[in-house]
Amino acid sequence: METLFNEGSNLAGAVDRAFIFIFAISFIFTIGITALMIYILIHFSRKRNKNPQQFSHNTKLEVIWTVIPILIVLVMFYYGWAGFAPMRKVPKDAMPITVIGRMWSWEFDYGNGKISKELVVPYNKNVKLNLVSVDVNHSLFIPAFRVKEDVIPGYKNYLWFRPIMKGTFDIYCTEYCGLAHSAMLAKAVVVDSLEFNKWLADLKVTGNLPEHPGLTIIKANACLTCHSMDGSRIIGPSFKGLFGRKTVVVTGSGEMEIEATADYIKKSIIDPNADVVKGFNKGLMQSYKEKITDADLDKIVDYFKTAGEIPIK
Amino acid sequence: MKNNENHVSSDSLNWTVLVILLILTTITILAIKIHLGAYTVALALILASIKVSIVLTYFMHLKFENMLLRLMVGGVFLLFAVVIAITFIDYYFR
Amino acid sequence: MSTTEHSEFIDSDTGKLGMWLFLFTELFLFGGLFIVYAVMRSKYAADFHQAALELNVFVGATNTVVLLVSSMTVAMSLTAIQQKRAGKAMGLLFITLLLAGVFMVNKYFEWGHKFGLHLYPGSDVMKSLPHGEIMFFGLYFMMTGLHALHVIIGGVLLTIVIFKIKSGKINAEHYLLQENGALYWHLVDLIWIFLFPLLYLVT
Amino acid sequence: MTNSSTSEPLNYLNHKTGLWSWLSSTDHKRIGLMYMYTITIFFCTAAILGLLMRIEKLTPGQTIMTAQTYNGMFTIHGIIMIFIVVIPGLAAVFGNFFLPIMIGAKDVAFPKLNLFSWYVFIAGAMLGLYSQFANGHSPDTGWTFYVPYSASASSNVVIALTAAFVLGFASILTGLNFIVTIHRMRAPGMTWFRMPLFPWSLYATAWIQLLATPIVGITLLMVIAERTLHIGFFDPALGGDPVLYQHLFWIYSHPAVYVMILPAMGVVTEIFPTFSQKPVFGYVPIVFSSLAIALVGYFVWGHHMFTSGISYESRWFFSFLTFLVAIPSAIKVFNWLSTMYGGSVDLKPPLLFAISFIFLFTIGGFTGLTLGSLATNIQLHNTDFVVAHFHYIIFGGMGFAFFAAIHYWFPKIYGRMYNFKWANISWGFLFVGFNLLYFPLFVMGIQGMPRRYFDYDPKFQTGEMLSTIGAFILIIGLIIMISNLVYGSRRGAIAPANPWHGVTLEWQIPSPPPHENFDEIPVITHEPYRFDHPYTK
Ligand code: HEA
Ligand code: HEA
Ligand code: HEC
Ligand code: CUA
Ligand SMILES: [Cu+2]
Repeated sequence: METLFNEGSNLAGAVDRAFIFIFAISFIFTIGITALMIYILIHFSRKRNKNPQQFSHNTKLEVIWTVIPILIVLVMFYYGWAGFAPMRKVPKDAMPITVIGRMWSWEFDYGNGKISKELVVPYNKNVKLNLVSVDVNHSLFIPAFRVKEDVIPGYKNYLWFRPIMKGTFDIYCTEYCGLAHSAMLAKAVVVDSLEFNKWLADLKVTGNLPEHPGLTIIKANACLTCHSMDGSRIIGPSFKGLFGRKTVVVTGSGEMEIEATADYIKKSIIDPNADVVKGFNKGLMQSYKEKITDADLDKIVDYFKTAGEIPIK
Repeated sequence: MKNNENHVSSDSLNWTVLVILLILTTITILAIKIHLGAYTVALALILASIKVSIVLTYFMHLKFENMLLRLMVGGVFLLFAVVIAITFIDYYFR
Repeated sequence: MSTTEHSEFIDSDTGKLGMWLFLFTELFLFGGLFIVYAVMRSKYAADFHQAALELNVFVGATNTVVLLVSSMTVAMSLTAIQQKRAGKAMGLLFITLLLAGVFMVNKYFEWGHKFGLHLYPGSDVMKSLPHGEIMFFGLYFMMTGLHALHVIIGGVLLTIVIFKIKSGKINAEHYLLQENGALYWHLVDLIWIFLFPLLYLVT
Repeated sequence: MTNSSTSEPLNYLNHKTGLWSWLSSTDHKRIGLMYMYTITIFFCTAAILGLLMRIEKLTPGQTIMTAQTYNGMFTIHGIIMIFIVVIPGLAAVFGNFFLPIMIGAKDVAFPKLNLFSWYVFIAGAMLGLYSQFANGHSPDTGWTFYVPYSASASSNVVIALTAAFVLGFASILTGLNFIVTIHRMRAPGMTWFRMPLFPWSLYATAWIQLLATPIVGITLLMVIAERTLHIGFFDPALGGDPVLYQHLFWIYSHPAVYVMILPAMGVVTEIFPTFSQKPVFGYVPIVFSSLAIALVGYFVWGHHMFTSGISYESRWFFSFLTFLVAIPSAIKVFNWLSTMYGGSVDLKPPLLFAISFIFLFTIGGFTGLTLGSLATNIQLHNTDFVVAHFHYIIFGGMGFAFFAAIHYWFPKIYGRMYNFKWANISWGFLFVGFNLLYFPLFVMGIQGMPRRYFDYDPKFQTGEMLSTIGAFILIIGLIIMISNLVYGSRRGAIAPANPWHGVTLEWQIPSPPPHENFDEIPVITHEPYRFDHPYTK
């Protein structure tokens, strides 16, 4: 349940004070200026005022309207800074959670191989999020908490907060990251400490499960953002029943039907735009030539071969 | 419009400038050999700046140009220095 | 071009101001690379140190001297034209072009050597280096490459100047183009004065 | 006056005719018009893309296009609007046309270079268009080209980058030309402080163009090198630094926003005195505030990067300076109001657009302050609030100033007059449509709606819908306005040389201006905007 202007974290109050101050000043000035303009248009209109005055200076006035705005912006700066400073001072006892951003999904790593798709956090406890990206820039944004920080490959960015409201809140990705940027969503769930501990204990350890090495590679390369395992169509064709499947592809010379052999699958990964599956767009899938070694390619093919229909969670 | 009498630099002036530049170059190379640690870069840059200002004043005739142009050149270098400095407010404190 | 009768003749101060402004943009063009250099160097001081050892100080120093001398010959050639000695002016510019040639040949062998060692952007050898060294060589190629491009443009400009002196279009009264060509050439020198210590001497 | 054998006196429009006489003309007035026509075409193209985006956003999920198309669309919309429409915009059109006239010169300092810049501009613009349709799909990086995405995205990013590079070059050349022109070509007696304020604003602008554009040039080259040569300055896998790219990009692109707004401020500064018949209030402060904006604007780029993980110290430093650039803008606003105060104010269409400029610019400016404040920026960065901020300030500011400028100088340019009633009507649609289009975006931004989102949460639907309706109202206004102007330029009543009783030099010569502007170079005896003293001898 989410209303529009939740103050969901300890940081929100100060941010909102900055908002209120700046907006109040803005309203006063905008309305004042507009009113003055309308007054001038009416009172000094050519009909009423045939003889324009010819003054062009007024030092006193000019000093006033320089100094007052300076004072005002200084106060604005102060409010902004005061609301922001605590965001960079992480309390020592904050619970660390690693956030992994990739095209186009979030993962929240609680350590010991416990990875969740939702950010579940205990009520009124300090939480620190360490932000890691595996591909391009992303940005983690939880409006209700008034926190946002970019997730940049090669950088160790972080943010922290203490949730002060229970419920479920939106998480957005706010740095453009390609095709499904607007679908890179998740939820932040704030629950009681007790409930949280139970949830964490129940969380399946995905990192340690014996998993087909090919599947690990597929997951690591975020193939599943475009290819589903359950037959549904996302951006690319589903992996379900891929091996040996007959598909129509569009090549340079025209359309033809081929069978998904080991070689075809490898080629599809190394040079995806050579044979494009009919009905899908060329150029979306990028070549993985540099990213996946030959040995790994074999593992992927092997996975498709042996485990055509192994469901993943 | 200002009447432009262009300055003519003599060959001997040009030679003198070249010799000074070559000496400075030698100093730079030698200075690197004595290990000054972090200061090496600073020293190299200072020497390079001196050389550059000599090229600017004599070879490029700034000395004989009007004040405005000299101010512009100075301003441009200053602006660049400030931009680098501001960038380093980020990198230095990270 | 009948529309420009009134402004066919650009007076010297106007033309020179234009050239200086253009040089400012060139400075900032390289300036962008210098910013990257500064940041990367502060991040990877040790790697830069290591990588710079790969560069041959002797070649770099030679090129520095070559450019400094060429800068002087250009300046002297301007003096010559002002003193109505067109022949001397052309001779000096010719020497300048020769020096530019020497510079480029040096550069060619230097780059060739790097390529021989498979030290070029994107190569496997390059990728196996530590990050800082990759950056150093990336900057090295980008900066010296862009600089070499400027040497070539400057050379072309000076060649044009030689021809114009020959045909009498540039003379003791009208030598704006030569002045501007010289300014450009000095800029090429000026940039190299910074590049040399930053790339060759940071060891 | 010119010879009397022809029915119409000779002027820059009719002294030579035919397409080639335009394409090869080094006359600053013709070049200005050529910029105007090309820019208008590009503006309409990009505006239609904007409209399509709005239609897409009418409902959540897919409405009329795929995510891929949408992403390409806001990218090219942004690239065209920023690099082709607003950065050259006022300077290249009205700067070219009126700068030489206003300082009493026959042309710019380097007329051939001026024509050359136009061709460079066209080349860049064509490349930009080509990137849309070339093999593969259109670039989808946003106009900011952030790495690493732009370094790997499998689209025609390299072409788009080259286009931006080439356009930057055109912009540099124009700036260079203007600086030299102002330094060297002012009429006798026109000291710096007797120069009108539009040239002053162009002077400040030109310095930014000159000194900031090369940085983005080299940055784009680095990205190109990264893509084609795998150099890796910005690629974290090779030790590069993606945030460094953002620094370099904004070192240019923040000053670039002042390239857009300073000439706009210059335009309205011309309009207020004329329509109040009263000297401009605080000439000297206005001059120095332009210069101050240009200078300080150079040091605030980091406010686009508050969430990118830059150091704490630089965050507050940039925020602080950001607030300081607001002061010169504030001074200008108050000066404009005082210029009108006590005058004899005539609400003709140019003034109508100029006062809407103040209104919209104030809203845009204050929301800029909201973004510049650290705490609130965290909430607002990369949300629709930012989109609304810059549309208010660019379209509402620079765009409305452009409309004001064209209505103000129209009789001078064409020697004819448009219809006032239709101009006012088009203003009505534009103003209402504009606010309806962009105001909801502020609200949604505060609520957390991110920008560059193809899809959105249904809770935002009302706002998105209102906004789309606004776009339709706006388009009606634009069509009326353009039709009125086109009609006026061909059939409108013949306009006198000085319909608004202006005092600056462009009003002292016939409409349309003769080929070489002045029969005799005027001699300036006084500061401008004095309605009780003659400006020239
Ligand atoms: C013409 C273009 C233009 C102009 C002039 C401005 C002007 C300003 N801009 Fe804007 N801005 C953009 C175009 C522009 N901007 C664009 C395109 C973006 C988005 C880029 C992208 O990411 O795609 C952007 C983004 C942007 C951001 C980053 C947002 C984010 O992504 O997180 C910020 C943050 O500080 C900001 C601030 C400001 C400020 C403080 C001003 C100030 O100069 C405004 C000053 C004006 C006033 C203050 C109003 C007038 C004054 C008065 C009426 C007097 C009273 C005043 C006081 C009492 C103070 N802008
Ligand atoms: C000058 C700058 C400028 C202007 C004028 C506009 C004008 C418009 N923009 Fe602009 N916009 C940008 C600059 C500009 N934009 C930039 C820089 C971005 C950021 C891109 C990025 O994220 O990288 C952006 C992003 C942007 C977005 C955000 C995309 C997103 O983040 O998801 C949206 C969405 O609504 C939008 C919409 C519009 C609309 C509806 C108009 C309208 O105002 C247009 C009004 C005009 C019309 C509606 C049509 C006019 C047509 C005619 C007069 C011709 C008539 C022709 C026929 C009848 C055939 N723009
Ligand atoms: C950006 C989205 C995207 C990502 C990420 C992606 N793909 Fe694809 N993939 C596609 C699209 C679209 C197609 C269909 C067009 C084509 O054949 O090029 C496709 C086609 C394929 C095919 C051919 C399928 C068939 O039915 O014939 C294989 C195999 C494949 N991808 C494997 C992978 C692997 C393995 C990865 C990860 C290493 C991956 N893809 C990552 C979008 C993606
Ligand atoms: Cu991830 Cu946008
Ligand atoms: Cu900015």
